[in-house]
Amino acid sequence: MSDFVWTNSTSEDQASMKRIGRWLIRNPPVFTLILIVLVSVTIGAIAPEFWQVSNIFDMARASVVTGLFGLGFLVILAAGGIDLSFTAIAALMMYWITTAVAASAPWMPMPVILVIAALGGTIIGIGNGLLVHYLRAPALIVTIGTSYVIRGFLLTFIGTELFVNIPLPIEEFGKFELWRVQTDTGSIAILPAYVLMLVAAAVVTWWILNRTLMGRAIFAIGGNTSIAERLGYDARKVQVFVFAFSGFLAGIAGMLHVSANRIANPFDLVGTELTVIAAVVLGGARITGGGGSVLGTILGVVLITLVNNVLILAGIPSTWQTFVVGCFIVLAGAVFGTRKSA
Amino acid sequence: AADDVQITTVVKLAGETWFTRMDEGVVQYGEETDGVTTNEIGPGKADAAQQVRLIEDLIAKNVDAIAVVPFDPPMLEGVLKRAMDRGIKVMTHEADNLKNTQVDMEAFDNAAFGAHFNDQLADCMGKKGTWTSFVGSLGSLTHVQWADASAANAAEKYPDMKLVSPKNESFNDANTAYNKTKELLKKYPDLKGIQGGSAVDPIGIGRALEEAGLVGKICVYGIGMPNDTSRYLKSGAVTGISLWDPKDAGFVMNKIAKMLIDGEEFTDGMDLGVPGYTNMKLKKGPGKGIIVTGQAWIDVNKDNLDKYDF
Amino acid sequence: MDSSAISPLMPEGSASTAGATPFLELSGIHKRFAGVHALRGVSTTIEAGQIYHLMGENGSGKSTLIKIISGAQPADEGSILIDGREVTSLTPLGALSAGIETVYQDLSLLPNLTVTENISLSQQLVEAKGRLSSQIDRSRLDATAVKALEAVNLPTDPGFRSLLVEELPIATRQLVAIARAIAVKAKLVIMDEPTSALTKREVDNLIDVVGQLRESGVAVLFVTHKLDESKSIGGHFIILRDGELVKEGDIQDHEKDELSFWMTGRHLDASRYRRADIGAPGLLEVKDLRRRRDFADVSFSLAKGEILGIAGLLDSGRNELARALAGVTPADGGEIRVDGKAVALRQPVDAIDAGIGYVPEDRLSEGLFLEKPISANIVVQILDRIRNRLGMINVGESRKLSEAIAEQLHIVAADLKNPVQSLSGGNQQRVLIGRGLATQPKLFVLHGPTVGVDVGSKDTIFRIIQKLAGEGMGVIIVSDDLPELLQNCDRIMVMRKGRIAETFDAEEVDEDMLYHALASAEPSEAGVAEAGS
Amino acid sequence: MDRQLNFLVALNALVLVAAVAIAGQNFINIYNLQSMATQIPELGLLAIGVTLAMISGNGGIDLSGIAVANLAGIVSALLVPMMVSPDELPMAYAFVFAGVCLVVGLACGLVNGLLISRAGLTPIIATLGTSLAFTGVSVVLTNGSGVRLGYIEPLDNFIHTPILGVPICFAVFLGIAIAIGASLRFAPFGMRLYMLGSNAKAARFAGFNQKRLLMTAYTLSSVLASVAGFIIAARISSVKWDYGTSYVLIAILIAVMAGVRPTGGYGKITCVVLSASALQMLSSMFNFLNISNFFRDFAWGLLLLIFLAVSRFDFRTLLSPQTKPGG
Ligand SMILES: Nc1ncnc2c1ncn2[C@@H]1O[C@H](COP(=O)(O)OP(=O)(O)OP(=O)(O)O)[C@@H](O)[C@H]1O
Ligand SMILES: Nc1ncnc2c1ncn2[C@@H]1O[C@H](COP(=O)(O)OP(=O)(O)OP(=O)(O)O)[C@@H](O)[C@H]1O
Ligand SMILES: [Mg+2]
Ligand SMILES: [Mg+2]
Repeated sequence: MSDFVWTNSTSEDQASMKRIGRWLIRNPPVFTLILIVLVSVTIGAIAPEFWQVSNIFDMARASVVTGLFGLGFLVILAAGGIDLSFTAIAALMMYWITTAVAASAPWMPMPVILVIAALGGTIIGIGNGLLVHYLRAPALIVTIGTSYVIRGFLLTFIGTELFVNIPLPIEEFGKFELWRVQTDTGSIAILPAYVLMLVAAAVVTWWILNRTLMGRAIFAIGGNTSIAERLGYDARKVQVFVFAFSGFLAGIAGMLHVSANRIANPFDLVGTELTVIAAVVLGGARITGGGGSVLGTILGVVLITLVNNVLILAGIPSTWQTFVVGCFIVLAGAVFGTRKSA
Repeated sequence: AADDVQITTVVKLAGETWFTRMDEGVVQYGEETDGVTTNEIGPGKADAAQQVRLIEDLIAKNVDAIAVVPFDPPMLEGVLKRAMDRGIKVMTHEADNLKNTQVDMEAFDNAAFGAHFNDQLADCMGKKGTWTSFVGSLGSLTHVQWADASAANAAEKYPDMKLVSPKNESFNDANTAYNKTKELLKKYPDLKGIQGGSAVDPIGIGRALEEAGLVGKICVYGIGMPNDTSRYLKSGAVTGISLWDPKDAGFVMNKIAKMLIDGEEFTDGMDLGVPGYTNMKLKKGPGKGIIVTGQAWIDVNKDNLDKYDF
Repeated sequence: MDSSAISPLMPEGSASTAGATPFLELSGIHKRFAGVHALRGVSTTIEAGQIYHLMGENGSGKSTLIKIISGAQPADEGSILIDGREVTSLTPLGALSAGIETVYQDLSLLPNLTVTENISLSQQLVEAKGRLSSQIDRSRLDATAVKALEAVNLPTDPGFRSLLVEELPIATRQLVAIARAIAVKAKLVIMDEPTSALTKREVDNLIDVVGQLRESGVAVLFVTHKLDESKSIGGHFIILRDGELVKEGDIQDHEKDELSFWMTGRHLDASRYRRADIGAPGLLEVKDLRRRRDFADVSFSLAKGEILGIAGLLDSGRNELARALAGVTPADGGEIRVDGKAVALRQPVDAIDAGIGYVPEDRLSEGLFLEKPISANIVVQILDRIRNRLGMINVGESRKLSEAIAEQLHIVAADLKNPVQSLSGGNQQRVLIGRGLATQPKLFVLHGPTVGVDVGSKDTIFRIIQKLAGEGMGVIIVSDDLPELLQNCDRIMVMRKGRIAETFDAEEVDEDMLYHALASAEPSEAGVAEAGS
Repeated sequence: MDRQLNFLVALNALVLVAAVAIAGQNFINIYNLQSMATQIPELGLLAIGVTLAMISGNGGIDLSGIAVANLAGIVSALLVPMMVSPDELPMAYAFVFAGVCLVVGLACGLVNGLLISRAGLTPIIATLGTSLAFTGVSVVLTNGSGVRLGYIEPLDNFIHTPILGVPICFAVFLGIAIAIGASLRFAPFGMRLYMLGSNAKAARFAGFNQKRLLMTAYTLSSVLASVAGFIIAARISSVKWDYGTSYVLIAILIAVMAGVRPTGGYGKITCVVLSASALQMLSSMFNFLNISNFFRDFAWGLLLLIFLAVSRFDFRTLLSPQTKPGG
């Protein structure tokens, strides 16, 4: 029987090399972590201000919206799809709900608003999922279509103007403090409570992906749709779920965006898709589907936020930012390049 | 009516508060003036390519005059030249470096405007301390002119004011302005003054200062829209804003376009019938066209905020 | 394999069920596709603890039938009774929960999930009735996997269980797929050509496992083209022809040629085709060819008009040797001479230039461009030869050439512009041979030329091979189908552990001797890893 | 699959008729036709680039087109005036400008090609990364501002002076499209590319030089993008790093509307050209009617979705009853 046993017949050395290699491939977040440490140490050496509490707080704050998008995108990517419409969904929810609430129910408490936004996002997401499923076209193409529709709808029918008259509950929510630190220079640094939303979303996403049949079904469909269908996984359910989940998170992200910024700009958010994709890919998710982890995604988001936020500190002209991110993506692609040689 | 002359105003970005206000002036001019139909269009994305395409189609459509607020003036040289070659009248706003225009209208002298910002800031800061400036983007000519004039003014009049990291780009986005401000606060803890560039900069800067508990400790001036900025003016996070009313600008742009169509002559000191544009200064532009300049700026602060509802 | 090892007639297990309702009853099943009436009223029964062999020519409807049984496709007409109860609209999940587990040719494994997940998730999915919101019971997942892995003689340690399936060799995957069937406590396991990618020894192991399944009352349905194998396993046969069930019965009661007559409707000659007519020697000289970890010390020669068979188990290096001769996975060292001229085969195009034609093993994934026209598939390797002065493909010549080849190889197609996927398996295989032929090779390496090809088409392909050899071409057939080798070759080389173990004159060897040579443990235990380095 | 062609021809005719009906005769006066013709090439070239990448299969896509175009324009605009004076030798300037653009396009294409064919990066990741990197280089080179070329007669003529009524740049675009279309349809390169896209493994077994094919496809795509960069520079007589940020998606939209299969192996250049022209006419029509740009986006998206939905149904029976199935 021994021929059927999986054996590693190579020598000790090669075996351990192979093991490390395989371990790295199966644990891509390690690479992301290494990059984060490298960037942090370098910038910290150039500019000691980097290690200020306020800077850490700012990074956390800046990660929230990207992080929520990233988690949604991860789930879609794991199921083998790609979504370009989540920012449009978030922008629509953000602007529509904010203006509507301000006009007719400015007293509405934030939790209710969040639920409405999440529901709205979910509904649009379900639409996305159904379209992707029934049109049998690549999700990339379908969501390019829906993102145009959603954004066109927002700007044609809802409004285009910067809206500053944010209802109080929304504004208060963004100001709610988790932690406040007085710095030596007299200014204060605040860690807003809404960063907990990202933590919660990460935990929920992790739980769904790893502890429910849906999670495994997502990876199954992402690995090989036709086989998964044969095994009894319902591809339609999975596709609808992942897009609905992404819409759900996008709706919440949109409201958090308003809450944090205290303005609702309908032109915001759209255009950040590529950054989100970059973050998720830097976190080691397979762009071809069927792979990826919550931890990796969060690390990817941190890395991108790092690069986007600390260049002034490091004295690097912000003109270099785009270039650096681009190179990181190529690097990540090369490291995680699991494209099977045909 | 169908045989009306058609004047189309092309703005940087459709739907933005500033240009929605401008649209009011555009529409008003069209309604008040017989034989003229006016409208305002703009790209859905802040993208020079789309602005070029819009103008291409206007040329094909053969409108009588185009009034443009260029997203990035040099990008429009070619297409505006073609418009003029086809006999379409071309006037521009906020583009005094543009060669291919017949008339460029500036609401005021940009250098003076920049210096005015700096004087206000110096007053507030007690004529000393570190300060910095923002621009929408390095490509936004007027923003750069204000920032440069302001720096020159400080260098000349206020030796104790130290300019650091000048001309930060906000890309016309309040959130970018917010993030940049926070970074600047970390890098320069002794910052005492900030000058905004684009109309949304004070919003972002104001929020950053509120969050850092620095309201009243740092002076902020810049251009902005009264309604958008009101809360930060009230809280004191933004000390004051200056601006020209886009509605008036839109009205005047179309009036100038109509004058071009009618072949009227432009004279130094002419009166365009709108406050701030009653004594237009006239000078030669970089191309064949002329530049006409008004004195249309207004200063808005906590105290006179109520007078401006836009 | 001694047929008595697994008796086709169940002594005790079946007694209890024989009189009772059968596990599965199909009656009057019809299935139509656009223009094709794939199944025409098929009725049969499957009883617990029995082994069935579903046989028939390519396109006779076998795959369609099992797709219907497993819920992958609905039947147009007819009824399906499971345990005596009629089921309407069978879904994959419904079939699974009824105890029908299907192992398709691709094994239906999820490459990016772990061994444990592949084995045990189905069970929990079935228990949850497909509701994806259910939570996974991790510890039970492991327990189930351990038990199932034990049953198929695979390791059960966590290290193995957490491997991704894509990291496993094919034979192991096959067993993992069966382990899944055990885990869901399947009552009927369907395997679509389970052995086509396996070697003899792996097949034996599979048969062992299947025997255990059957003993525990599970019915097994094989879809297969390998009559010999089926006979050695024993059980019932079900023969489809043109979508109709033409015959069923006990496989031991009938001879091979009888079975193939029912499948094809004609009599096939199973005797040796070969009329040895070997020409000048030295067409191909291979000396000390080696490839790290795959094979070493390979030396042999081939004469014009000679047909050489290469047999070996999956890990014997035969596949790698074939691919090295085709330049697909180049050798590391050694010498290859064609017509006395040394050639370096670093990539497939080198082999083509050297006059070596190659028909890959897996026609669907390695060979054909399925949605492209038949003619394009034929000329694709000789594009540079049929260019006109402008560097463009000469359309007329391309058509003439592919028509000539189609005629020569009896490719039955309505129009050569139709996509190659519209052809049956046998015809598809002939298109591949035609492609190689178009390069006008001096010698031909046929890698599993009749895998998944029905007996009728096989016959045609053999005749083509003989004819080519007769015209002076050298042919190398790499295959694990021993009768095929015996029927066609002049000499048969047996590879073991990356080396040529023995070479037989085909006239003087029989199947048993070949089996023995394949599976023998001798000679060198030294392993190729070091020999190759 | 000729129904794709029929569909696009019908769509073009429909849009044209609708535009004349709604927007008036002005729509088909020679000036507007020429104006539309001068606007098609840049997007058309980028869409052809995307098409080549998609045909090559394995998730092929090129997101870096506009980044390459802008970089090519910027490098030329900065470099060429140092070599040739635009005032003294305008013709030489124009040619050197074009030459430098092509060289930059070639270099970018080689980078993309190497990353995808040698380093084995997934195309979407590779070109996403390089598109940011190329844009980054553009930003760094220009410090974020635009670079003005000034009025250079040969460049302006290239765009706007028609020969026999056809703007030169459009004629060049058609020439390029025909050349690429022909080499896809009739040359071994094209046949191999289609085959590669339909089954990469079989392509390797059949002895194709897979790496060189991918290399060629992606390099060609970037070279086309650099031609687009030249046309952009000539048309608006200046260059900037963020010109045409919306082009990435529009180019994909054009390709998909042209029936190019995103999974590889199928796509026709004729259809891409027709798809680009349909979109251009539609867009011009909207501008003629003063329809807001936002509504146009809305219509774009809807059109794409409707098109995807429609292509799910078999229209052969409607459009050409005689066409044999599978033909
Ligand atoms: N999805 C489909 N669409 C159209 N025709 C199909 C489809 N599936 C099968 N067919 C046709 O139905 C018939 C039966 O096919 P089936 O796959 O069942 O044959 P098979 O016996 O499995 O052949 P093979 O030995 O090659 O596996 C064939 O003519 C085939 O072309
Ligand atoms: N979707 C389809 N449309 C048309 N014909 C199909 C389709 N799917 C399968 N067929 C045809 O059905 C027949 C059998 O297909 P199948 O998938 O069973 O492969 P196969 O012939 O069984 O291959 P193998 O013998 O190696 O298993 C082939 O002739 C194939 O062309
Ligand atoms: Mg079959
Ligand atoms: Mg089969």
